[in-house]
Amino acid sequence: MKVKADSVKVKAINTLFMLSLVLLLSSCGKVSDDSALTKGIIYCSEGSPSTFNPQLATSFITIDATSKQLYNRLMDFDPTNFDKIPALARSWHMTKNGKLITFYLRKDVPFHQTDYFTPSRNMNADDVIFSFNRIIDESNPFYQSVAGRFPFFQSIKFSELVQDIEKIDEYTIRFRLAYPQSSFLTNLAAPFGVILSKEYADTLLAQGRDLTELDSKPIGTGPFKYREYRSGSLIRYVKHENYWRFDVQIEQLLFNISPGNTSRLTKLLTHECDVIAHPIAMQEIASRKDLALEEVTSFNVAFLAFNTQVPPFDNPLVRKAVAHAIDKKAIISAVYYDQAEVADSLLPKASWAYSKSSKTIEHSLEKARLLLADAGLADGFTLDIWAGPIQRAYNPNALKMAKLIKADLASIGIEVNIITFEWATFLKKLAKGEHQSVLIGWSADHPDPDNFFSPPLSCASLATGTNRAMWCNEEFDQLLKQSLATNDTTIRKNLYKQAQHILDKEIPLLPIAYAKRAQAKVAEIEGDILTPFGGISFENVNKKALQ
Amino acid sequence: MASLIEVKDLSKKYKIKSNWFKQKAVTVLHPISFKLEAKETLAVIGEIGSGKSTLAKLLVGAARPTTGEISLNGQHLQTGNFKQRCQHVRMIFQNAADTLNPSLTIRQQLEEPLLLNTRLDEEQRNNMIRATLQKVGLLADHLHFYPHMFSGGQKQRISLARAIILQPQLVILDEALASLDLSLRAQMINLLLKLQEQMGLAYLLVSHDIDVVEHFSDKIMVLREGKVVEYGNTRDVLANPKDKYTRKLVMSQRKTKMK
Amino acid sequence: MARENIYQEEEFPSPIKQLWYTFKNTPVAIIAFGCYLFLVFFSVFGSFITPHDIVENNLDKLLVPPAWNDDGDVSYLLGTDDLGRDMLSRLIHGTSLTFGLSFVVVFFALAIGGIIGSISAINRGIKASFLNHFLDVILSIPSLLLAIIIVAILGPGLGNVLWAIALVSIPQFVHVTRNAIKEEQKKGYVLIPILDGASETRVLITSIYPNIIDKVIIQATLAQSAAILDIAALGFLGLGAPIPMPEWGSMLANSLDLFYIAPWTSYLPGLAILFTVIVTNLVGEGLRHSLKIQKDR
Amino acid sequence: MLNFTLRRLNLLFFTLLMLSIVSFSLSYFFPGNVLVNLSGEVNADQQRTEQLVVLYNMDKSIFHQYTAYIGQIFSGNFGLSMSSQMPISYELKTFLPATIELCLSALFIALFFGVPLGFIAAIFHNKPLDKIILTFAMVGYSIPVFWFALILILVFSITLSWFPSSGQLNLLFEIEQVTGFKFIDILLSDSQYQAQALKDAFMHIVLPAIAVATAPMTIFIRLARTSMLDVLESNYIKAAKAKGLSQAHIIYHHGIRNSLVGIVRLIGLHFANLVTVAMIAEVIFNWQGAGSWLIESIFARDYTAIQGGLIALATFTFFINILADFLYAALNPLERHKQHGA
Repeated sequence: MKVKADSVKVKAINTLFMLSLVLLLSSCGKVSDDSALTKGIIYCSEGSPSTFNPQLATSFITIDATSKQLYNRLMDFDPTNFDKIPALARSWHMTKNGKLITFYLRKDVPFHQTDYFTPSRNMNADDVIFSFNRIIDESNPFYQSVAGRFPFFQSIKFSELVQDIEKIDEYTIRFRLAYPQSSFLTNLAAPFGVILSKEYADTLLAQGRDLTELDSKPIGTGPFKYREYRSGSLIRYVKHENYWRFDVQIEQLLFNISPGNTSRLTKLLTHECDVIAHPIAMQEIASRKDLALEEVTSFNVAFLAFNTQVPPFDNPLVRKAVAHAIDKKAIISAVYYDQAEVADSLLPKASWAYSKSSKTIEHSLEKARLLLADAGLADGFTLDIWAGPIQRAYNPNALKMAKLIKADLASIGIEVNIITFEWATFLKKLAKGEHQSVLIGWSADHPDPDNFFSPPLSCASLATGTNRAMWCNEEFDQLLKQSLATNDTTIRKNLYKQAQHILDKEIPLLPIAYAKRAQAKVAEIEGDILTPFGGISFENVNKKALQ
Repeated sequence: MASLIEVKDLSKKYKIKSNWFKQKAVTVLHPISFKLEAKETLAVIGEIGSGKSTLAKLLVGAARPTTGEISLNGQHLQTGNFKQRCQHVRMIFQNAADTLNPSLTIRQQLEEPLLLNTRLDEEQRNNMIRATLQKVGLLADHLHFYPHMFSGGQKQRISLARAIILQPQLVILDEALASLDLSLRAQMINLLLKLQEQMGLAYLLVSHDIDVVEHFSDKIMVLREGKVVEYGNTRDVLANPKDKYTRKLVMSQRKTKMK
Repeated sequence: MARENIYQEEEFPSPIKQLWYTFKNTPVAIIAFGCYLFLVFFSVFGSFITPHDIVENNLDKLLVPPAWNDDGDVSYLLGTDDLGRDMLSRLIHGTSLTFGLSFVVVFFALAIGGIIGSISAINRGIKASFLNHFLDVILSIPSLLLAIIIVAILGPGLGNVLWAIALVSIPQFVHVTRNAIKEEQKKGYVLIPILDGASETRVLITSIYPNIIDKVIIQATLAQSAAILDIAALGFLGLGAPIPMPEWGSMLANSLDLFYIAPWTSYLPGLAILFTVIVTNLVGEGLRHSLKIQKDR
Repeated sequence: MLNFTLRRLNLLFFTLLMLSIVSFSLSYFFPGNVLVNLSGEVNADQQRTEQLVVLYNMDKSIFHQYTAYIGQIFSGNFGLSMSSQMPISYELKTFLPATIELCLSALFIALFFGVPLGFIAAIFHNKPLDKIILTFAMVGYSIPVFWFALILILVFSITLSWFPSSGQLNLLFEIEQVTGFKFIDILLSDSQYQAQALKDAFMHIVLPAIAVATAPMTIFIRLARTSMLDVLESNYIKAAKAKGLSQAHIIYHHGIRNSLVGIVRLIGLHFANLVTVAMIAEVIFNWQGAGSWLIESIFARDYTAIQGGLIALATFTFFINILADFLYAALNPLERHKQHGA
């Protein structure tokens, strides 16, 4: 009997073995042959969004994931000349004194229909007014549901600036400003100025649902609508069938959250990702026929910010000494593999306000030593440099940059400790000003030069926590304000030049590099994904069928 | 004058756990008493489980007696005090190979009791070890050998050397000769007798081999189920076994021999 | 007594020495042992013989491929990494971290585990049965997981990793020592020194230890190969050695971004780990094999 | 059998007790507030904090705190993850099945290939084939899994494009998560692409499973080889040979059967090892399992998640351990009467 049982077992095992062999052999084709997979695009992003509403966002990861996929703004930027072009607003008009701005809205813009909300009407003036009122009206329940945290709008003092928003008719609204601000329209066109659905907000209120659902289960007018989010893993968007601009080509848009640079590259090479953010090994990608690189002039700058409120960097001499000791060229080649330019100002060269700084800080160890001696620190000291653990648009590898700087500073007798935390903790601690110095940077939200000065260095930004130098200079702030008050670009350019002079003298932060932003994708993907501001957009993208 | 060894009412019970709650006591040795003089040999015989090995263990101190006491030259031997006892009472075990530490040299193993029980310096110890080796018929060269390099008979001699190195008065031979073949056994017996003569040793011989007992011992004690069934001069007892059990024992041995 | 003349050899091999003779005659084992000594040498003197500085950046020599490559440079035999540091020097220096520290870790684990094991072997009863259960529990938790947990408590860093791995290896040594001692205690020779009046500790040290040392050493080689893998794994996960240190696991992790540009920066540290672990395992395997031959004789 | 079961359950109980004590005391070892470490509720307001104090008996003695903690664990409340503020039990429910799926597949591969290879090595004892298999086992045992995984990806994903390099399923397949076990979820789903998805999931598990299986497989090779050698040299096999049974027959009907019984017992012991390897492999293959989740939690200093992960993974390995013991006892009646514990 036993023998029989055995042979049955053996037969079973044999069958299993054959079965798995057949399965193995039969399945050696590429996965992308499957029809289910040709109508969707997988984008491998570098991190999880913190919210699904760009109004609340601080990080570019969130902007990338939400702003242009789920929403529209009143205006967009022209990708070639960075001018404002119509979007949800057909046209607009600004009075001479710059205080009254009227927007004429489109009438044919439907909102997303999902399993958690069904819209009954198209977008109208109420939605636009609601979207901005929630930011300025402290009594609005949706102001309270996020405790009034709108970092971008706070940094530009939006609620002080906007006195009220008036509904002229169903499709016309008017902003009344307290004082003229040249960057106002640009700010509205920035990725943060998205239009939400008032009807959805009212539904949430009426049904007594959690009000934060407005920001976590988004309803917008954009080309894709929200389907599913698994924290740290994926975001699933599906096509918005009634998108007002045109018929969207792809059925599904997936954000596969893959923080590792290498793992993203690997997935691109194996075609598990159709598009990846922040590619490395560009030469390898460029050399392969099945892949394509997309590059865009990016408005960003990487810098070393000194905490000017605590020693030793409360002393400008020390800041200058360190600035002289750092070899930026070496950094460009070792960290960026020459995919960047040496930065001599906070403003990138592509900005119209850029003018070559008169006193560039050259790499000179002697000057650095002299300055240190002047500061009474000739014997050297120990210093913390914080470096973030993840890749950013402006800095592919902050830790490596820190290592290079460590070596540079060692030669003038400064011993450097490199400190890093997990990214969320890192930002939290930075905002509290616990650092001595930090390697960080700025990517522009919009092309106005103010965006490079106000958020990282104005006194107001000390409160909103984007001022990494913890620096506040009355004269500098005044110049920024004057520049915002006028629309004359020549005057503004001159004012920014003066502001730059103050920075050259004070060096609250040391600009290091302007990085180029690139995106790598498989060759079947057609259409531009990168936009110069506000990250990425899949609106115009299509996936060719394989030949 | 007191006898060399005097045993009074010595007995041993084991407690056996039959299950979690009950305990059973098993008596392996009922109270016995006897005396032994210098240069005398007492043979203890009996079947397996008769208590003869227990008796040997009690005498050498490897087991605790339930009742009774042992005195040596009139002096009471405390249980558990090995240092006191081992200078006078030593034991050789049945399987010599098993009782030699395979990782230590002969010298190290012979030195151990000296280190523990004497105040000799190194040279004196060395001399002592050499002398003892010679007494048991081994060479000084063997000092640095390891146990695995010796034959069974030689291992038995090493055990003997270890037993007599402290110049004891009583040596217990627990079936010490059983594993040797006939000629080696004869050699060993002769050696033992010679040492008894030289050093004035008393032997307690635990055995089931009537021939050896007859040849070797002065007195005999027959044990059965922990009780003494016969005790007296060897010749008398063997010539005229009173107890049925002894008779059977003697007869069975003799029979196998005659075959 | 003429037979005694057989033993005229000059040497009287102890069992440990015999083990060595058998070991020596196994070619694979002795080659592995040679490599092992080589590694020990590198861990002790590695920092003196490295051809280049291991932390100094050399920006003229970024990502030089190994010398056998067309673009290679003979003075950088195994190429350089993304900061222009010589791979060979870093690998040699790393020996003292990955391999050398595993040695230290195992030594401490052995010492502590041996002591605990010995104590528990002597003490029977409740304490021992508690220890039994405790060991069962500890041994049922994956060692790396345990090490990771300990690192989570103590915080990342090489020192903490070493403590963690040592702590994790201790139970194995307790287990092995205790079982080996218990096995020896059943043997006849243990009774003899007790009858001689030796204390239990003395019996343990002079009589039992010489007989179990081989088992403990074999366990030590096993523990060391596991320790190397654990140190490297924790380094790889970024929980171990800090950034500039050339610990192989963290070198591998740091070079992942270069995997496609400069593959040698990733496969060399990996090969180093593989080589070291194989060598350690082969030495252990050789010992086990020799012991088995010896037992069978 | 009853006695055997009781003994095993006793061990299980003791283990869980120890584990819970360790995990409970971790809250005290970890830096920061004990209550926060226990509950994971970082943003609790005054009122909620008071509720938590009552819930965890924080105002009473350590012993009461411990019993409260145990009570919470048994009611399935492991606290909230400090970083995501989701319940740990929910995260475990999401991530643990993936780990189990990977571990079991790897165990299957390890046994399926390891045991026969071991047998073959034993049958060709001391012949070249034996040596080759042994060499393979030595290398497999020594290779660091994180490196091996990279090489597998390089060869099979990038160069040959045979298998995908990461994840459990192409994300474009929209499969609802029900059990967490991908294969089961796919079968349960009403997706029109079920067959494709199933094939895709299979393709995804191949490389990680091989990476995880290699080290345990080499152990099984050696175990199988040793036990087969033992069996072949044992007396009853010699007797069988003397009876004139053929070599093949003996190996087939006696050798394999008897060595398998021995191997089953050791599966449990080596499973812990397998889980460890799986943790690292999960990180490299982006496998959304408990291992990679746990390692992320360590980076995020998410102490509640570390505690929960510890309990879950250890219980899982121990459960498999005991399962293997029972299986062994069922196969081998003699074992039931032997003393355990050593």
